[in-house]
Amino acid sequence: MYLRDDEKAMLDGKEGLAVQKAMEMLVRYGEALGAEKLVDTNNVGGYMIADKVQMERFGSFNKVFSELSIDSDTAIEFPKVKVGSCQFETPMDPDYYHLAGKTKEDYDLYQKNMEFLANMGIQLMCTCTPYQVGNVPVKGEHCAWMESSAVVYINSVLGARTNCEGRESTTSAMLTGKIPYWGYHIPENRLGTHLVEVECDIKTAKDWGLLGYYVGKIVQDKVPVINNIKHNPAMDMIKHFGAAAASAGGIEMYHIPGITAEANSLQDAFGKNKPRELITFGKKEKEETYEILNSIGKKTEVDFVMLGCPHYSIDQIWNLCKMIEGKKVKDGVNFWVFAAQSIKDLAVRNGFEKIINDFGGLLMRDCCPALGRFKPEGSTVMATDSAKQGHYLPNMTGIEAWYGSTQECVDAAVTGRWGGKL
Amino acid sequence: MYLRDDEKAMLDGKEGLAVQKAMEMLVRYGEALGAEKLVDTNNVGGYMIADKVQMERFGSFNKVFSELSIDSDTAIEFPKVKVGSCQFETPMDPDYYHLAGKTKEDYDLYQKNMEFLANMGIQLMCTCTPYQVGNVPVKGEHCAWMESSAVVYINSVLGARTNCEGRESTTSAMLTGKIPYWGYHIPENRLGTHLVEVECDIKTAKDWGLLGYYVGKIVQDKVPVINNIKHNPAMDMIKHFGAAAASAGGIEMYHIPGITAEANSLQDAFGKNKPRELITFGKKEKEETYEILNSIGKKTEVDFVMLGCPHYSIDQIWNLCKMIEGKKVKDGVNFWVFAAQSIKDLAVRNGFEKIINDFGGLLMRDCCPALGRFKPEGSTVMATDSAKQGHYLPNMTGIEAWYGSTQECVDAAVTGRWGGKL
Amino acid sequence: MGKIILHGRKVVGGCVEGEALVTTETISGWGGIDPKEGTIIDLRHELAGEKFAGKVLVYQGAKGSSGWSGQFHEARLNNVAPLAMVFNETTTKIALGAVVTRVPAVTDLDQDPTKVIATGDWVKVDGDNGIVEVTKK
Amino acid sequence: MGKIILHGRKVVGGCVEGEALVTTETISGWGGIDPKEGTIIDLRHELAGEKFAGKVLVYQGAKGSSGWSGQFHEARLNNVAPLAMVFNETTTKIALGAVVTRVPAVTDLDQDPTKVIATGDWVKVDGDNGIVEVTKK
Ligand code: F3S
Ligand code: F3S
Repeated sequence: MYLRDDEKAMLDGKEGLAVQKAMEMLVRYGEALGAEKLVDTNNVGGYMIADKVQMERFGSFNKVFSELSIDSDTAIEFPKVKVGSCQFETPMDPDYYHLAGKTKEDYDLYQKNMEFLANMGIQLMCTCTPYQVGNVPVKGEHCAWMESSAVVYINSVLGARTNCEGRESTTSAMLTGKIPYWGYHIPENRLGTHLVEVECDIKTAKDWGLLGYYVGKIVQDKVPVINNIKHNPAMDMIKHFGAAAASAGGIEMYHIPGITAEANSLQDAFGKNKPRELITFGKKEKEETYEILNSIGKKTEVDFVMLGCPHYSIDQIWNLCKMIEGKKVKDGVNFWVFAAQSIKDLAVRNGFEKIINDFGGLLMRDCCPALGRFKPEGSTVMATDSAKQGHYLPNMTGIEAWYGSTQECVDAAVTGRWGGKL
Repeated sequence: MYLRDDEKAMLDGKEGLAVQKAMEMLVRYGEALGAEKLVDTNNVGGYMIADKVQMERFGSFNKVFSELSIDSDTAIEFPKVKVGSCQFETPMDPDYYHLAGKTKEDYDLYQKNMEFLANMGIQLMCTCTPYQVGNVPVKGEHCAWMESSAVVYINSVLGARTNCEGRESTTSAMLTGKIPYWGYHIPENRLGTHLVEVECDIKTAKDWGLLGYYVGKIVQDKVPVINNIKHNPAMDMIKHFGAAAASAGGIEMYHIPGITAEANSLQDAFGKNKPRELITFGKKEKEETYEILNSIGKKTEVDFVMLGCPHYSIDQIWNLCKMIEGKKVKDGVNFWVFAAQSIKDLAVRNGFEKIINDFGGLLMRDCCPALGRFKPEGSTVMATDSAKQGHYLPNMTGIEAWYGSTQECVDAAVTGRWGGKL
Repeated sequence: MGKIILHGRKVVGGCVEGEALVTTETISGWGGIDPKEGTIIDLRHELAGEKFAGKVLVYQGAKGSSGWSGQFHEARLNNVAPLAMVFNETTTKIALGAVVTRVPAVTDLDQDPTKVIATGDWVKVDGDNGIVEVTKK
Repeated sequence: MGKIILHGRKVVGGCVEGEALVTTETISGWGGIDPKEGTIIDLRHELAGEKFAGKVLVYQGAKGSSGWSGQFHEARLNNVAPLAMVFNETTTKIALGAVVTRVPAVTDLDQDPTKVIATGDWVKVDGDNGIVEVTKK
């Protein structure tokens, strides 16, 4: 892999041991990819959280992150980050850690971790949706982000350029401002590979989740072009679509002519590519996908409702409030809504959190049950409006899962019973 | 103007008096424009703040807003908004109202106003940059936003569709979910009209401000296409460019091939249009623009530094902190940084506010001096990194203004003297 | 002197006549006018300091902030609004502003009114029919 | 039985041999494996419940979350990592994951390894030279 003079200098240790170890990691990674060179980035989204087990094993944040965040056997002392960097979602809400089965000790470690990150200059966004709380990359901007749903969003909707990175590559990028010039950083790799003809009406967030899950499952990690969308999606719908596609498969980029940043037309979407495959999504495929997503559910006695995957926007919170105002959750049902802290702050200012609390629910921040591997104590059957959460949480916690609309989830919370249908 | 059945029903009062009056306003407005019809919107950004004089004149929020926000002589009682709606920037920071020359009475009115808005379901974003705090419209989405810098941003960078609305049209849209189908809602009106060849290096936020101001002044309210940009701008640079262009002129949309949402090429940008004019921006034009923006400044004894127009992002706050850490503002210089509350909350969490406070500055939220018509008591010479603020605040408060880079503003705060140069 | 008659499009109806205040430049609302005094406060404007209250305002169009309509709305409430508006460029800012100012307004004229009309000329604006009648001073 | 020799590209160097665990499906890291036990936990996966620890993992590629590398990194620290990785689809997830798992890894083979190799086959992986030697069981 070709290195520029500034990159060689970092590799030689001229900017200190931490930057050197980070550059070494990036070289190993770039060579594993077969990348020709590195590219500059000013926008890195990563994950630098140490859990109790890791802290016990390594003894300090510097040691934990040397091993786990830049893959270095040599312990380094982390300097301030070199470029704009943010922390993605974390494993717990510091206000409700006890509900995640976490202890005061976990909480104290978390707070110290946040302090460590703040001192490095890492922005404590603590969400899977940085683009909802201030980090909105511009078309063509080279980024280095983790979080599959965020990656697919900024690549497709905003036209930024990132691969789905990991904790070791993102921390290395924070310290160097570099990432391998590979995959979706290269224009020709961003062109469509599969044509998906949509032959049914895609109107609701639930529809978008089903479409995304199906497309992800079929296309896996290529670039689908979604044709014949008749209703302009709102941000939350397209957010959900991408998250679903990135969970069922490994979609990091898609095109919807007229809607995604780089495709004003089918021709823009495919460029010089010929579609490798024509896929149709009609009533039958929609039904099949609904069945797959609800295949982990057998019992209909819902005791847990999870909303906010990806993290809820303020619009989603507002729409939820309109559904729950004046109602009450059934005794024994935990109703948890997840959002970024910034969005939660706004919800508090707007009185929306109170509406959720009066309903018998909680508005949580910083985390989600899949990432934190937690669920309400004793809960066995979840209802969620997220295809992604429905895909992951059963794997993580053994819980049964029903996927449906937000309204169906609210109804389940009020009655204690899943009645969702297509 | 053609009205659909649901629109006729609103006009006939079938959804209540408030919706009827709002629809009447929209019909007057649509006819004044010569619009053929109305279009649906689910995303409205408006301004519903009553000042003391207005409250004294009208007596209640319902009465103030009936006159000033939907242009109705008949007082109505405002129901909850029908579609996703947010409040733009306000005239004061509730925590520092005294620094804006506001009283406890003003503060109390403000808090009641916020409560009134919250009860309507209007999202209290209180910023000129909703796209930095969760409202990030999708390409093709029909919006109804105020705030010239926000309008130009979402039209150009994100590919959403809005005209530069006013308080009367936005409140009407909140209540009806409608806005005239005119101007930038119509695809052909979004095509470029003027070609701007950039013949000098545009790298910094200061450069982008100069380019924007020049383009706005020349092109006024048409659609410029900026060609030959060699460095991909970050969000804050392009935010500044649009704000400057919308202040010096009335730019509501521009294209930069490869960067703005609808232009992958010059051809996309112009479509069937031939450029009406070829404009060049070179060293000479840059110098001229710098002179114009600094023409209100004579004295070099700076006593006020204003940063955050449009509202600062967390990246801008972080970059600022790197410039000021360990330094101190000169006695007698007020150093005010403006951001959305959500961004400020994050700055607090990250320890960035403390760095600003230790420097001797303040991080303010919800407002700006131009909108609130305030400046630090007794201050006469401002330094700002914003072309827009430099354009407006002298008109608003009679203050002298120097425009330069953020670093130059920091230096002025530390020395008390403007030393900026091109 | 003879009259000059210009034909355009109705923006807001009504019929008034009065003295013209003319500029070839665009006018800002927010940061461009003082809605209490009815004056132009944009320091870089050719009409800086001039009072538009009670005048037939003839201008290129609206520029700058979305507070445009709000400022002219305030001016009306303070009884310092222009008598009428005649302009070249229609934008949402100027259309909304004209509507809430509630004065006769005409645009899309068959001649550029900023060239035909001079400050001080006597102008009759028939908003309903889109007619502007100019009696030179 | 004769050996089958596949040629591909080095991802991570080193040379090991062991028993194969094969799937034609992609594998999730986050939510797909248990990094403490070295097993596949994706309930919808054809290898649900299977233990990959100490096996030559032959698969289509990586899917899902960006926590992919982190999970395999943890597996290595818990000594339950695969012995080697042989896969078809290169993504950043799988490349980074292979690097931090620190096991020989090969891709871009001249034949589809998920079709040529079966679970239980004995496989030698020469990462440095990109050679995969298969002895059928
Ligand atoms: S990280 Fe976010 S995208 Fe879903 S699985 Fe957790 S809420
Ligand atoms: S409203 Fe915002 S764009 Fe500037 S003039 Fe005030 S900070």
